[in-house]
Amino acid sequence: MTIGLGHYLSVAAILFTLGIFGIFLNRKNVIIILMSIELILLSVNINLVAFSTHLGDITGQIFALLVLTVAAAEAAIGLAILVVFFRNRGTIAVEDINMMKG
Amino acid sequence: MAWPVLSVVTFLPILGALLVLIMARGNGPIAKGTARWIALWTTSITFAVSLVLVRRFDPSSPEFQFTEKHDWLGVASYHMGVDGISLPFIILTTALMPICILASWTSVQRRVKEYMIAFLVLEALMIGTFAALDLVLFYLFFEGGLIPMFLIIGIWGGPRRVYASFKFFLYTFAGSVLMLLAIMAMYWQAGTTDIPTLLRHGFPAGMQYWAWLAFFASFAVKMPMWPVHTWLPDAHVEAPTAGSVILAAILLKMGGYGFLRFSLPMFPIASDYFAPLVWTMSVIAIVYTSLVALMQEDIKKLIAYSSVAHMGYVTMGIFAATHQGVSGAVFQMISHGIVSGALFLCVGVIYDRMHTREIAFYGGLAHRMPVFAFVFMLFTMANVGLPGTSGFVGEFLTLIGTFKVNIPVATFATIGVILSAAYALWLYRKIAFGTLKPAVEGIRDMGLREALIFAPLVVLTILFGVAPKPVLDMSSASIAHLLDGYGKAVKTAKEEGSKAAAAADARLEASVTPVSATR
Amino acid sequence: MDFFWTTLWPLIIILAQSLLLLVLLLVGIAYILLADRKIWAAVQMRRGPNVVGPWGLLQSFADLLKFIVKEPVIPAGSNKGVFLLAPLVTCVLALAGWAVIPVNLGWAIADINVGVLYIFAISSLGVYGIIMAGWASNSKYPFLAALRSAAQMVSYEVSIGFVIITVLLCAGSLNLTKIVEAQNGPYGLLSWYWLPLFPMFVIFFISALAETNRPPFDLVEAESELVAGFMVEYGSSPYMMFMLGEYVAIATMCAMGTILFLGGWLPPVPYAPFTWVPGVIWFVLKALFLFFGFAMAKAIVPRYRYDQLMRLGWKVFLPLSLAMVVIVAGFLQYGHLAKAAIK
Amino acid sequence: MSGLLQDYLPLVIFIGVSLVIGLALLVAPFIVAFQQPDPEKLSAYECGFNAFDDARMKFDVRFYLVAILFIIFDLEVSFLFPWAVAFKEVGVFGFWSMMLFLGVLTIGFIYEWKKGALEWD
Amino acid sequence: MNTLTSINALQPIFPEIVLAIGAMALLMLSVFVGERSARFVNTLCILLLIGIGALIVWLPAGRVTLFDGSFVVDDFARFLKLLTLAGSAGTLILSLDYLTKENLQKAEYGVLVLLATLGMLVLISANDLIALYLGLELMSLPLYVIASSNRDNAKSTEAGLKYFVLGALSSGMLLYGASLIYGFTGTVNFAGIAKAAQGGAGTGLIFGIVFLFAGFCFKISAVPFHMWTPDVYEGAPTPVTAFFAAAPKVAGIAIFVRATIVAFPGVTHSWQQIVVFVAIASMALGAFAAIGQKNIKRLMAYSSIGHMGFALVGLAAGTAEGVQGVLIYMTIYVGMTLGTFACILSMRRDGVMVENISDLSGLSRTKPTMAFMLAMLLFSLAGVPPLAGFFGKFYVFLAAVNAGLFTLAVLGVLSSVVGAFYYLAIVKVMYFDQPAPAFQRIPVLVGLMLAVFGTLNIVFFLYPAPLIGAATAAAKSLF
Repeated sequence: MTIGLGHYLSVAAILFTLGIFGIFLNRKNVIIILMSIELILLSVNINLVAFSTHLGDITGQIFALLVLTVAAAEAAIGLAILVVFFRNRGTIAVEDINMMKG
Repeated sequence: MAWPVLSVVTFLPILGALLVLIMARGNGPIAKGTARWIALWTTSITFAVSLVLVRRFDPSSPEFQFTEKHDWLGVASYHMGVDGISLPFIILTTALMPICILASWTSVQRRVKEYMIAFLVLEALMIGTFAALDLVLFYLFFEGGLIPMFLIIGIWGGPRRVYASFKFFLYTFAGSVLMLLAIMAMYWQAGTTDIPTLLRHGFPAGMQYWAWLAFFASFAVKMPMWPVHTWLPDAHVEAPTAGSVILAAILLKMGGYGFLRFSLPMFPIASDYFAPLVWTMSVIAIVYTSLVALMQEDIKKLIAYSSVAHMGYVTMGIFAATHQGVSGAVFQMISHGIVSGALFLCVGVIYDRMHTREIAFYGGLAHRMPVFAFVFMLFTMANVGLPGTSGFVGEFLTLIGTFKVNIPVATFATIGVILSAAYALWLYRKIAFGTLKPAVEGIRDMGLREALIFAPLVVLTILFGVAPKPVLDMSSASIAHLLDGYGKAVKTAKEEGSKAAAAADARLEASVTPVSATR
Repeated sequence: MDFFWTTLWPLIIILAQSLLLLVLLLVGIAYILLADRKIWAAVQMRRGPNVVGPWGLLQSFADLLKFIVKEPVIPAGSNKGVFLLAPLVTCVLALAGWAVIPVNLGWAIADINVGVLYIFAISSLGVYGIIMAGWASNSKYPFLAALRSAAQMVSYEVSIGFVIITVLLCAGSLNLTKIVEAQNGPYGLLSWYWLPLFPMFVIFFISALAETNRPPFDLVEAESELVAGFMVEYGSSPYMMFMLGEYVAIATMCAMGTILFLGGWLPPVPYAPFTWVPGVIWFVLKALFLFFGFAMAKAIVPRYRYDQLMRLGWKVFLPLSLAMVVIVAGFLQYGHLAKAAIK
Repeated sequence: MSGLLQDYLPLVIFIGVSLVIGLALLVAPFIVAFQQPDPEKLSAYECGFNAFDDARMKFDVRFYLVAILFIIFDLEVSFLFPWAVAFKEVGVFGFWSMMLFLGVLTIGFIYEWKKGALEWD
Repeated sequence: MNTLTSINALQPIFPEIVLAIGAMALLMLSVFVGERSARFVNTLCILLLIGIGALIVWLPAGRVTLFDGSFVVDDFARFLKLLTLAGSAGTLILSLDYLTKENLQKAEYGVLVLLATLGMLVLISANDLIALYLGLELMSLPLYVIASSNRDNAKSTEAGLKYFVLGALSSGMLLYGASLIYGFTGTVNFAGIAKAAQGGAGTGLIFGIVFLFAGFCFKISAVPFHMWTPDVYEGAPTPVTAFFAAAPKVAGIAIFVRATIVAFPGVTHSWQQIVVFVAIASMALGAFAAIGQKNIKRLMAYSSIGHMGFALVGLAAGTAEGVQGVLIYMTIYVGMTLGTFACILSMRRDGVMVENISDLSGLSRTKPTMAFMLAMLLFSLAGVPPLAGFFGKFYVFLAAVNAGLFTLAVLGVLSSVVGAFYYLAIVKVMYFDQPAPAFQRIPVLVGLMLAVFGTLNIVFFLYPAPLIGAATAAAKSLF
């Protein structure tokens, strides 16, 4: 069995789905949400790199590098906001994000 | 024509509104007085200018006159003009406005400045509606009128004013947005929203059906026709007197005007096709709302229902599509404008004194208020359609016009005349005759200002009743032109239909899915 | 049979190589541990370990035995899996770095072309072991110490990153072998990168001290103050594995320093008889020289305060190394202009 | 064996071997050592006191700050890697692009410095 | 790669460059001068934005692409950039007094707005997926921060957190879509994608489009990715809410339009269904969910959801008229929003901001001018002629009708009727109800903004030609 594009895409799709579910089914901790987001971005990177190799086109890898960076910046900002939130509320449990209904 | 007289008439009230805004500062009695006087002068001058229109109007020509055209939206242009159908309405508007202002002279004491501004803006929008020769422009004026009227009912209205104003606004708005879509579809079909061009365009039959329905949705609500009339009694009851007058006398006429201006000439095939529907609804309106009117305990509500009934004659006449029917409808609208307006003013007179509109509260007013009793009687008679009053001419003509095309409908409508006599006379008897109720012992008769308000209305009612010819002549040529085109279009369609009956079926099918048909 | 020769045999070779390297490395570690203690003792005019074996040469092995037969304690409140995983992670990751280090031309288990990146990544991962240990212990002091340790490590990692960048700018490759070969010049040790990049060499050395929690930056486990830092709760061989990981990391850093700045296995003078000596000897000597520096620093430099440490990392090394990156790159880009101008 | 495998298989094997060694070391005392746990022995180290509260407590927000700063700078380094390797190929354009990038980063760095994010009083 | 031999080749992106440098310079200025410079810096930010606008106008017209076609400057971009800048500058002007009074005046606020605006400009000009993502994130990251800029307020930080989590999720989805599109077309360039997708779309590409759209929908808060909007609007400081409601929506719509029109003309049929669904759902939800809201910021959130639905009606048409309609709609929407938020920012009583609709009670008595302007703005939001909002709706529905999207058009206008209900409810509170205690004096700048946008809203119908002309030209440049 050779491992082809389809396999990579499947892995990426599974990771992506896991990330999405992680965000919506997780009722415990916001950190887990942040991790799920990272998971989604990683799945994208797998996609991009797999496509890039498959197509023989470097653009995908450049894109992936960019995604990495932005993901880090995003994580940094997410953490910062989380810290500020924690300072105000003393909790980072998901069910405590409830000051405004909706 | 040296100056754009139509635009002047339209926008003069806006100028007045701005003047009120600037001049009347504060809430003191001086500010109130200023606002009232500016409003009165503005409306009077507007009326005077509008008379220029009458003087210069050439009634023998069916063409649009006093036209002005400027670039505006790209899609639409600023195109104004009047013909024999719209001119009477404009005059009616300008004529009634000073009366309305006078009628609110003392009864409105709260927020006079805003009140006057709202009325002046409303006047401009109403005139614009009748004068617009571009669909988008028409829509603009047509819908814009909602805002001031909403505020008039909501701010200066009765206890249930919020409900009434919302109902008024949303009903009308809902109806007309559909019309907007039809306007857009027409634009894409014809490439313009210019009314004179569209009148000659000849839309494909498939499109006509649903465009007609869309327009109908708007105008039927505005008219109002049964079964979408329910906003009207509420709005009337809650609106201040002048608001009721404007509502009954002018806003309702926009619906009829719309039928005449758009539905009939632009969608003749659909109009012909749907005429039975309209007749049915008209007859139901006439009979049913007359019966409902009989049950009312509130004077204004009774008059409101009677308005619905009278509008039934108008729609019936219009869709009879005979010369008598249509001229009757126009005349009926003008007459109803005067008469129902006057009736609401009458209600206002006693309401100002006793602050109630309950029929049972009054009785034997003739003893204390002879002048009022006379005026009220006159207008009640006119409302019933007594020969010699303006009401008679309109009803009679529409009935004649309808008899020509559909006897059962006309017959049923005639029953309505009897019913209307029943409730109107019943109302009059309850209020003016009988023993003087103790509660109304101290009621005063009409003062000079009130008399001044009524005088022109009385004169006009009788004048039009005796000599309706000026009004009829004014619109005759235009109506003839309209019906000419209408007849031709229907005839062509019928011929085509008889040629290939199957094809006609297919077209009906197409009316369900008009997409392909319009392309 | 064909399968054996084409597929299995290379695997066996690699396995043997790996085992060899690891065993040598561990034995080496045992002795540099001893050397560390000896040097420290010598500076303090002591003798150091001298009981087990001649001159104490078997001391480290005795220690190993001692740790293994000690009772392993897992605190009641701890997170057991993570608690045990932490030393394993630390140790294995430290060892894993050696897979790409070329001790001589072609003498690397895996001569991959992103060697620098690999080392950089592996050493970054070392933080995980510490955080896991501190967190899993469920005890205050280890937790705080782990945070401080992690903060310290990542702070200096940034400057190490910049230092490596400057070397890469000069060498133009991520392959460690190629980096060494790029230093192969006619002037021997003068063409190694320590000379042109001397400030970076210094920064690298000091950062390496901080990165490996060595004195004078050992305040995480400052014995007199914090007991044993994040490993307070550890005993027996898990504790030993932290120690082992630490020393392996030190060895890795020494090897990296050797490769990046001291020309790897190249002889200091590119002429006979120096060229007769096998490269691996040069490599080990250079690495030991660097380790001597480590040991001396431990012996003679007083411990830093935490705020001083962070200040040094963020406010001195980071701007300095950043500026150096710009300067080096600028020189490489426009250096010929300067040369032309001088001529 | 393909090129990629040739390069990275040794790596995997090496890590595997070190993992085995590590595991052996880790497991050894559990097999050979004498074990007799008691509650005092198993309690957390707290200078002889009983534990006051949960050990995973709030801690200084500056650790977060360091983490965030690290992420940013480490990523910058990861951008510098390919640039440095391909330095000779990317030419003047590449040089100035990266200088621009570093300039933006420096601005951020100055901001942090001035805002006191780097202070550990 | 080395096509950029001289600095002049970068001329088309001078606005972005100047904005970036300016933002950084202002940041440096603020840290070196200290906290007291905050208001001054924020004022400079406004001037910078205005300057950038002037620069955009001043630069030569025409279509230019840069960086191997990943960045494009055309009439469409220019139009929307100016609009975005207006939105950003407008909200900054609105913010100044609020920030001082609430003790939130920080230079970072202005700089973050500038950076977000920079992201929007990039986003508007993006012509490939990478530039798209770059711009989107550059826009979003500062937005997350300013949503929680009131650090000591639990609501504000919660808003920031919510916005961040869902925003990051949505960019993840967008990115996933982008990766699929890249994979199945082999290029990230919009024109290239269009070429590759000429013959219709396979499943992979369709999936890509769906995910891409999900990201877009989030950014413009269209159903079904609207959940964050009410909470974030309510929680964020009011000027920030105003900013959210104005500028990012423009940029989001811009890229939505550009991406769909430029990259997927060959598969119109596929995306049209999605856009139609999103538009209908947004309009309906915006109309129905807003009924019963007590907080005016929440109400504005639902209102904005609805408005995005209306704007998408134009996109659904997929024609030049449709795009023109979208542009006109967005312009008018920004004007109305700024005006409305100027009113909301004037709702200060006894030194405290109030934001309940009932607090507006009887406003027509206590502050008649403000009440009048707000009423007109609300009528305009409802789409009642002759106010500006009507024209926005007019043009999008015009396009939809021409494209044969009758169901969409009918549902759209009907939901605008439902929507009118809650706008009327506010007018009712202001005009029909008994007066509540008066608000404090309106700050000068806020009053000025209210006057400007309120008046523009009312008199727009007098001379709409310039806007319509510009929108027509801008829309043409996409086709």
